[in-house]
Amino acid sequence: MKESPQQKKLEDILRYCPLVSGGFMGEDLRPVKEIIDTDTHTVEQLGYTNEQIAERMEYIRNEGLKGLGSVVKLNNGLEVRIDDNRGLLPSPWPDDPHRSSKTITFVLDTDTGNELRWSDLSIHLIRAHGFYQGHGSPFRLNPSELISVIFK
Amino acid sequence: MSSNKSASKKIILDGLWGNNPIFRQVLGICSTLAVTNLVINTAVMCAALTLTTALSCFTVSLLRAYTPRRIRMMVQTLIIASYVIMVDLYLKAYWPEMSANLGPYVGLIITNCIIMGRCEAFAVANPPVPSLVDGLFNGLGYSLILLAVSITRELLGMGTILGYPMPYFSTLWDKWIIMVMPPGAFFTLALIIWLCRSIQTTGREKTS
Amino acid sequence: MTGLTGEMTHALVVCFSAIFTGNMVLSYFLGLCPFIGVSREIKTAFGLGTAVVFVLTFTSGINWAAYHYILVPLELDFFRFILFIIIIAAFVQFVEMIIERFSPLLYVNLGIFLPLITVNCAILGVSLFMVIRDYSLIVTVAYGFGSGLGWMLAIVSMAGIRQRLNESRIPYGLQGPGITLIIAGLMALAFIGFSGVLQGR
Amino acid sequence: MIDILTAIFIISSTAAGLAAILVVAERFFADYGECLITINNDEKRTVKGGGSLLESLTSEKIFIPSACGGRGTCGYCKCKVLKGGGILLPTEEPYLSAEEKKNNMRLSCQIKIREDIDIEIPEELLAVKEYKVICKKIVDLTYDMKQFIFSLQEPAKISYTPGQYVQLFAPKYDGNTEEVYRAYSISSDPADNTIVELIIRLVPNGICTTYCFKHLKEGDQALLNGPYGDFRLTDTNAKIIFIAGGSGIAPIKCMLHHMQNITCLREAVFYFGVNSEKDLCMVDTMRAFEKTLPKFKFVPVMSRPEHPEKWKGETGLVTEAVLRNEKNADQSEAYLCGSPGMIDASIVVLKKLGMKESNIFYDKFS
Repeated sequence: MKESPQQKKLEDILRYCPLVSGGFMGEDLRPVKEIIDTDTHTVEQLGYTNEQIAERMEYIRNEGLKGLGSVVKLNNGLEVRIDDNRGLLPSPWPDDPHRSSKTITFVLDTDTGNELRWSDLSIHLIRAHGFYQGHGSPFRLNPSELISVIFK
Repeated sequence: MSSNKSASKKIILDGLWGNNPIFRQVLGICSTLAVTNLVINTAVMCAALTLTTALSCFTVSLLRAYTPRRIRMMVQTLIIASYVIMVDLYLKAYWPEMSANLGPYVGLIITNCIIMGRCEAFAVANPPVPSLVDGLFNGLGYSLILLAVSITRELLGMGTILGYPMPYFSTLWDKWIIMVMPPGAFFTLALIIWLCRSIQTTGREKTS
Repeated sequence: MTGLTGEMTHALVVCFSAIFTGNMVLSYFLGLCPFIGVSREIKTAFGLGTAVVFVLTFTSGINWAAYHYILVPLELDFFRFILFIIIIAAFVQFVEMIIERFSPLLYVNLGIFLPLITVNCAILGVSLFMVIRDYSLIVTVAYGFGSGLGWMLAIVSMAGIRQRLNESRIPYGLQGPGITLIIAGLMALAFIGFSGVLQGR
Repeated sequence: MIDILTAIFIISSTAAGLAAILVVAERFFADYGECLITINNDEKRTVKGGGSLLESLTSEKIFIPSACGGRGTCGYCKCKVLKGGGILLPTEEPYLSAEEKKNNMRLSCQIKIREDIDIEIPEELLAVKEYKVICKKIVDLTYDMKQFIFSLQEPAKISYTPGQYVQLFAPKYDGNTEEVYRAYSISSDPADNTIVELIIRLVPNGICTTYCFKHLKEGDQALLNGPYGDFRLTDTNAKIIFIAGGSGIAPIKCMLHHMQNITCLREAVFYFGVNSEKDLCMVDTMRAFEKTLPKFKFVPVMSRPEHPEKWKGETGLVTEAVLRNEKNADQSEAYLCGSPGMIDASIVVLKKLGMKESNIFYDKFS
């Protein structure tokens, strides 16, 4: 697809980004806009919006933060652990100055045994751009799986 | 041998379906869509394009070690242009009225994005034979879609295929003039892209 | 004098028809790849459109001169493809250098689109049409300017329509190129409405 | 035959002519000549024009922090440009607040050097040097924390104040296509200025930590630059409360070495928060400090001990332990080092104990 220079710059940053090892795209060859459209489409089909998902992820992260690194049990059978690190991660989007702290949230759904992990940057990318990252990226969140875990 | 057999199998499948130039990469639609109102024009155009893509990719990957990085694009354009001129001269010599029909569009194969795209994405970094296979099957993948477009347009618009009147379409069917005019090409291509992408994602949904 | 005014009116007619009746992208399908790929926001579409108008106007003039003063006297007519492509590529590279050197703001708004234009079919298409229709210099430049303006008009209005479509729900298979082609089809239908107005040949 | 030759000659000569025009134009346009960069109007450096300000400064061994490799998306490489920076570009717009735009801060990776330029950068950045080092020793502290001791090669000595950090260079390796710098606090004894010791905790999918844990071996060459940061001990003799978690122990160990060297008699207590026994480390070094520094107390706090019966020390969160043991803290100072979450929680507790905000120092690597 012929893309505008700004789109090409975004694509280049997300694929070879020095912020997270392996970049944000894994080995997904589809253009960014298409990945976003597909994921937003699945989210809409399940009756949620990116904003609701981001808010719920933030709520779970804040609950886990109270444990300062140890496991926190939520009422609906979710176990949350926060792995906090120093330093800030800037957002890869070219005109987006937002910075998120290097906090990684590990969520274990005790009933189904599903284990998910996301960083603060993942929450921001979902809220601001609807980007759940490409297949194969270490922090890829499958919308349907994510919704089944966080909205238990 | 088996590894490069599966490798070339992947290239073939990518060219035809996985990474199809029309509905996946969305490249190179310009010069051929204009002539899709007649199947014969499209067939000649697609044959010319497939030939040019295959040979250009082959030559570019032959010279890939010697072309300096700075003028890489210029060298590729010159290689493609020389093949297109050969095709143009061949058509002028052996099939003058087709060359007149196609008008400037044969020359426009030079700037067709799919050829430059394949040279830039594949031929520059791969040995000659796989590049030839890649160029050939990308051209074929491209031609299949555009032949489908032209068959639909000619059948609905004029009731004929390759000029021969079709049984039902040339008699009872009142011709859709829109199919002969440019908007018809846009609508037909859009519908075919929609069809192919839906088939592809439902397929991919099951596997992923 | 009348020869000149005749020329001018012919140039105006050709320019006007290149914008509406014989639009580069909507009736000749030229420059379709960037038209589908780069028409998501009005700002980028406008930047690319202006760059295309600028490049088209100058390259059609230069190509006309090169064709009539180099190729025709030496009967090297079939070399016109290579010559036009080299001239377009060199011209775009040269202009990009000038803009980058002298005006950083213009470079950020216009200059970054120039590499995208070197491989654009519309630019070569206009030069080839100019040869087939055998226009004089003034008419060629008017034709170049008109088709550039027509291309820009098409991509900016497409960007406007697509920006409004951001919130609407489009079936998955049709997102991206599919819906753009349908809108282009509808725009082509609209532009056919102009066909009775002017038939600049 | 003749016209084939003339044809080829004509086409190649026009192509060559155009190519020549382009090359000459490139030489003429892209050549901005020598430009003078004046830094904090005393340092003067002449560089070849045309490159970005960030690249030119790095080539002059002046290191401005940057995380996105000069692509203009991290906004770390801000600096004040007094003269010669050209107009503010749209790509810099989102990263500068209105106030920063007023006293003309700019993104140094987006500015192209076209003429002489005056800039102003924090003084400490001028003291930053690049050090070629050899990784002398790697010690496993816990299952996910290692101690790396680097001996300096060129230049051979480093001078830093305890609490500062350096940036370690992670080169390309399989699975990582970009060269990056990552910040780690120095934990070695400042008296011995020929070595630099870092304590690094493995971050899942972190570029630099994966490099250190999987690819860096003893005897390998590495690259450091620094020192950075203004996290340091004040020279009052108020009581000190150290609070750290995980790899946050590094700058505090460095400060304790420093206090030991100048036999400082300030009262100090160090609350070290860990999850369980397997995260506890450096207990013997800290006990040694308790012997040499009479008024120093080391208090490890374990939130989820695996064998509660064996563990005698404090339990629960490190912030709860501080609340239990410290009474009024309005006369003392606090030094916090560790995860942003822990630092914020500690600040709340210290304020409850009456400590003034100005006496709380922390290094969140912002």
